[in-house]
Amino acid sequence: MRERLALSKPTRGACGFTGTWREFRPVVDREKCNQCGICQIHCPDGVIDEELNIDLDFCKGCGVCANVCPKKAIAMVREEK
Amino acid sequence: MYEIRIHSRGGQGGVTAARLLALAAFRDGKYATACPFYGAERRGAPVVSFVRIDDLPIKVYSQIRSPDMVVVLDASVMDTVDVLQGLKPGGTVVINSEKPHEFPGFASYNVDLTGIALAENLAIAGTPIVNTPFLGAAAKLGIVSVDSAKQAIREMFSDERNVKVAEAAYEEMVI
Amino acid sequence: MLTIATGNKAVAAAVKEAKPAVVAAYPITPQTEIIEQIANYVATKELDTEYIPVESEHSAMAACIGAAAAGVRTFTATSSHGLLYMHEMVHWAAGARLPIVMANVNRSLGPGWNIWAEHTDAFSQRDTGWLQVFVGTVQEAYDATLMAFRIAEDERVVLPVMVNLDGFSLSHIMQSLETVEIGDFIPPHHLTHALDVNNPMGYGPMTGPKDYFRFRWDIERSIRDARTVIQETEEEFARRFGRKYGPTEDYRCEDAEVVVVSVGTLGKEAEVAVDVLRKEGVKAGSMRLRWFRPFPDLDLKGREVVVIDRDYSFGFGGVVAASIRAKTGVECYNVIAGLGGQEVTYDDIAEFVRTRRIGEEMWFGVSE
Amino acid sequence: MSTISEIPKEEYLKPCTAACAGCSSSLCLRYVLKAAGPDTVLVIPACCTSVIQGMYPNTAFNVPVYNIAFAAAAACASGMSRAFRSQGKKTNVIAYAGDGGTIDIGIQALSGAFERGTDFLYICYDNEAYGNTGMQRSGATPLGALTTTTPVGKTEFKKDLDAIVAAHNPPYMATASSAYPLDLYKKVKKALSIPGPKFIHIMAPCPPGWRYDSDRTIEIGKLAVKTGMWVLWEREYGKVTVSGPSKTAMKKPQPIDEYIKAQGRFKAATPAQIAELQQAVEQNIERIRKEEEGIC
Repeated sequence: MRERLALSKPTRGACGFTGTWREFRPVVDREKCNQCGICQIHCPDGVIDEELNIDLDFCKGCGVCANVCPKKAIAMVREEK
Repeated sequence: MYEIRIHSRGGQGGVTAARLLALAAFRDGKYATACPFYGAERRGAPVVSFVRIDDLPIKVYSQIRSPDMVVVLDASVMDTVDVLQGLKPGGTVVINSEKPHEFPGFASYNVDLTGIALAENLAIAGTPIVNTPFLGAAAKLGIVSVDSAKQAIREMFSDERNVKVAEAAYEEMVI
Repeated sequence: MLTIATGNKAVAAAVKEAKPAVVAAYPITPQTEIIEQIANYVATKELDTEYIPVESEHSAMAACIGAAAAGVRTFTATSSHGLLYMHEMVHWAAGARLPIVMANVNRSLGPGWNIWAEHTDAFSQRDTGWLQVFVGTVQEAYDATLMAFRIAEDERVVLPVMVNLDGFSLSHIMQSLETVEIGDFIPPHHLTHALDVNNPMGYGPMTGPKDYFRFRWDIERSIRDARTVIQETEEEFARRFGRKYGPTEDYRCEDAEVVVVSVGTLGKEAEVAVDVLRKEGVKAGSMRLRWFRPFPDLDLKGREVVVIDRDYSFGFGGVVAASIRAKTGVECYNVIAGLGGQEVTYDDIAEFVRTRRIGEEMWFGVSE
Repeated sequence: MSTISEIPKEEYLKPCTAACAGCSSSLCLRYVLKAAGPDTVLVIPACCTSVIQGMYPNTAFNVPVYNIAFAAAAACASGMSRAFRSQGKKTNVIAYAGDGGTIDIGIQALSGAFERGTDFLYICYDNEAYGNTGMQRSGATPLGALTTTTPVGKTEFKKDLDAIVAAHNPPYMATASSAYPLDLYKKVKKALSIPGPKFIHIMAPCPPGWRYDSDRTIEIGKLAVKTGMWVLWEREYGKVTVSGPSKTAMKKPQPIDEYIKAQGRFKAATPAQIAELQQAVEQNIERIRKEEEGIC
């Protein structure tokens, strides 16, 4: 059947590996982290999972997680490029 | 082709008169078109509408220039409009009026459609309905059959008084 | 059933038979009677449709687009400024490949305000990807509207169709009308790309030049295929209901040395002009252009052609004349007539033919 | 306030959208879609979201998205909703539009859809300018803010969209903020449980447009609420209730200075304009308080 209209399909990585946009990488200090999940709630891109692992393939390095962390357990570390 | 021009005022139902007449002619088995000339009419302004009746399909859409018959549903429009304009020599004039009007060279008929409507208390928003009684007059002149005139009225109106006024006009008009 | 009806009522009666699930519309003179009649059908339960009385024509087409995308049959009607106000969405409907059917009651454009017949409104939408048909009688308004649904929804087309009828001279005239029971003439509606929550997709997202170009080409390919679909549909309609239509309506053209080409009700009036001319010994014929998009192949070679345009493309010429010149290479006498409801009688048309000057343009009643 | 545990774990945005780093709109969409679930169609007019879903042939959004022209979201959603209902489907129809597409070019369609009682949810995510095209002024841009078309700062106040929508007396309308995603989740949930036209107006800070560092997106949103620049409330069948975060803020709002100073877009705002903004905030708080008390 002919494709009549631009119909896009849901795809992981639809907009590429946005992790490459990053200037600063979030690094979690597991000692300080109390697993409250506030970072996970506020991540604009939803790249922090239930175990609070950050998917660096897609994390854009916005730093929201570090900013909202009540324990200051996330540091934004400059990417070496 | 028989061509009729109807003069009335906005709100008097002249367009509906044309439609009723066309429908009746159509029920007689003829071809007919009813064609209002629409402007930005408002209640009270003079308006015209047209009816064409023929035994063959009608392909003409333009306005009627030289009608066989002119119908004047409101005699007062004659003050400002030349209702005889283009009327064929020997053509017919039908006027809604209590009194006869003379037009040399034309056959003139009058019938008090307004009075007939008022006798039946047939009015919309205070305006007497003159188009359904007119169909009785048209039938009297043989433009359409009486049966088709009544059928056309019943197809467009549920109030049986509309048929009654047509019958009354048929009886009253002298030819 | 045989009855008598206006062009507007005929369109509404066809819509009742086609049973769209959604009708979204906004009133405008002289189209209003169509949507009033549909609203009546809905009120009396003669038509089971979702009637959406929108706040503008832009929204009328947008609502039809939303409804059609959800997979249902849709209809709207407009005219003149309404058509122009929805122009953006007219493009969108075709681009989104939605088989919407729209009646457009042809009317002129302001200023000055003028409510009478003219074709410039419809021709200004000719590049939108819609199929456009122009009708000449009340019966044809009904028949073309019915066929429009089947043509639009055909899998080979999947494009919207605009049925055009002349304001007042056809929309408000009463003529005989034979309504039909369509049975399965219009197959059940099925849109292969209807919204499906079980198969989520992005509809019409940002698209790069290469793919965009491909989708544009598919519109063109489909509108070319539509010629076949139109022909099949009109033949099937003739088989079932006895009335035959084609890309043009030709009258006494076989041996005609001069052919009058026109659109809409002028095309019927032109047939009377042809009869008048024939009596004078002029071998005249009339060709009423019905389909404007896709533009039909016209056989005009070796004849003198008089084109009456009830429209104008400023700085260029009559749209129909220009199209004929471009498509057939045949020169013509281009008469611009009937703009804003100007009266054009069969006598006038006969005179255009008698005084024809091939290669020239004449504005009837304005330029000598 | 909802708790984290009741929020569905499903994500309907696949990693990753093309949104700017720190974009609050994609954060909002995460919660809108969590609340709405998979039986949902998003209707999206021209706005940032037309771009951030990704380019053909791929999309990051895992619900059907219907892209439509700028002015047409509410009307398109109107037709879609009626079509779904005519087919017996309960599918949520959510128009998700920016402030320009809502407050400016789309307001006629919005008004019509609400007047007709369309069964749908209209969400305006408001970043107070035409963000997608590089920050031009919109009717939602606040007094004093720099945009590319207000190079010395906007000289007019933000249009009161909520008053316009409220004039249609919808069964449910609310304001929300990307800084309070759980509050947003709860409001979308409630809105979708009510038949008829619903409206949610989300304040959505924009790092490049408002000129602040992307990590401060939540902080800026919270500052807006704490200063009273943005008040969170719900209006259910005419009854106004101030939402939790604004209850506290309304008792003793912080001066707006901190909110203003945090953003580069206000750097040309004059002290007089800031005073006017402060005054407007106080009047607005007072008005909402009275509405909540049923006084007006």
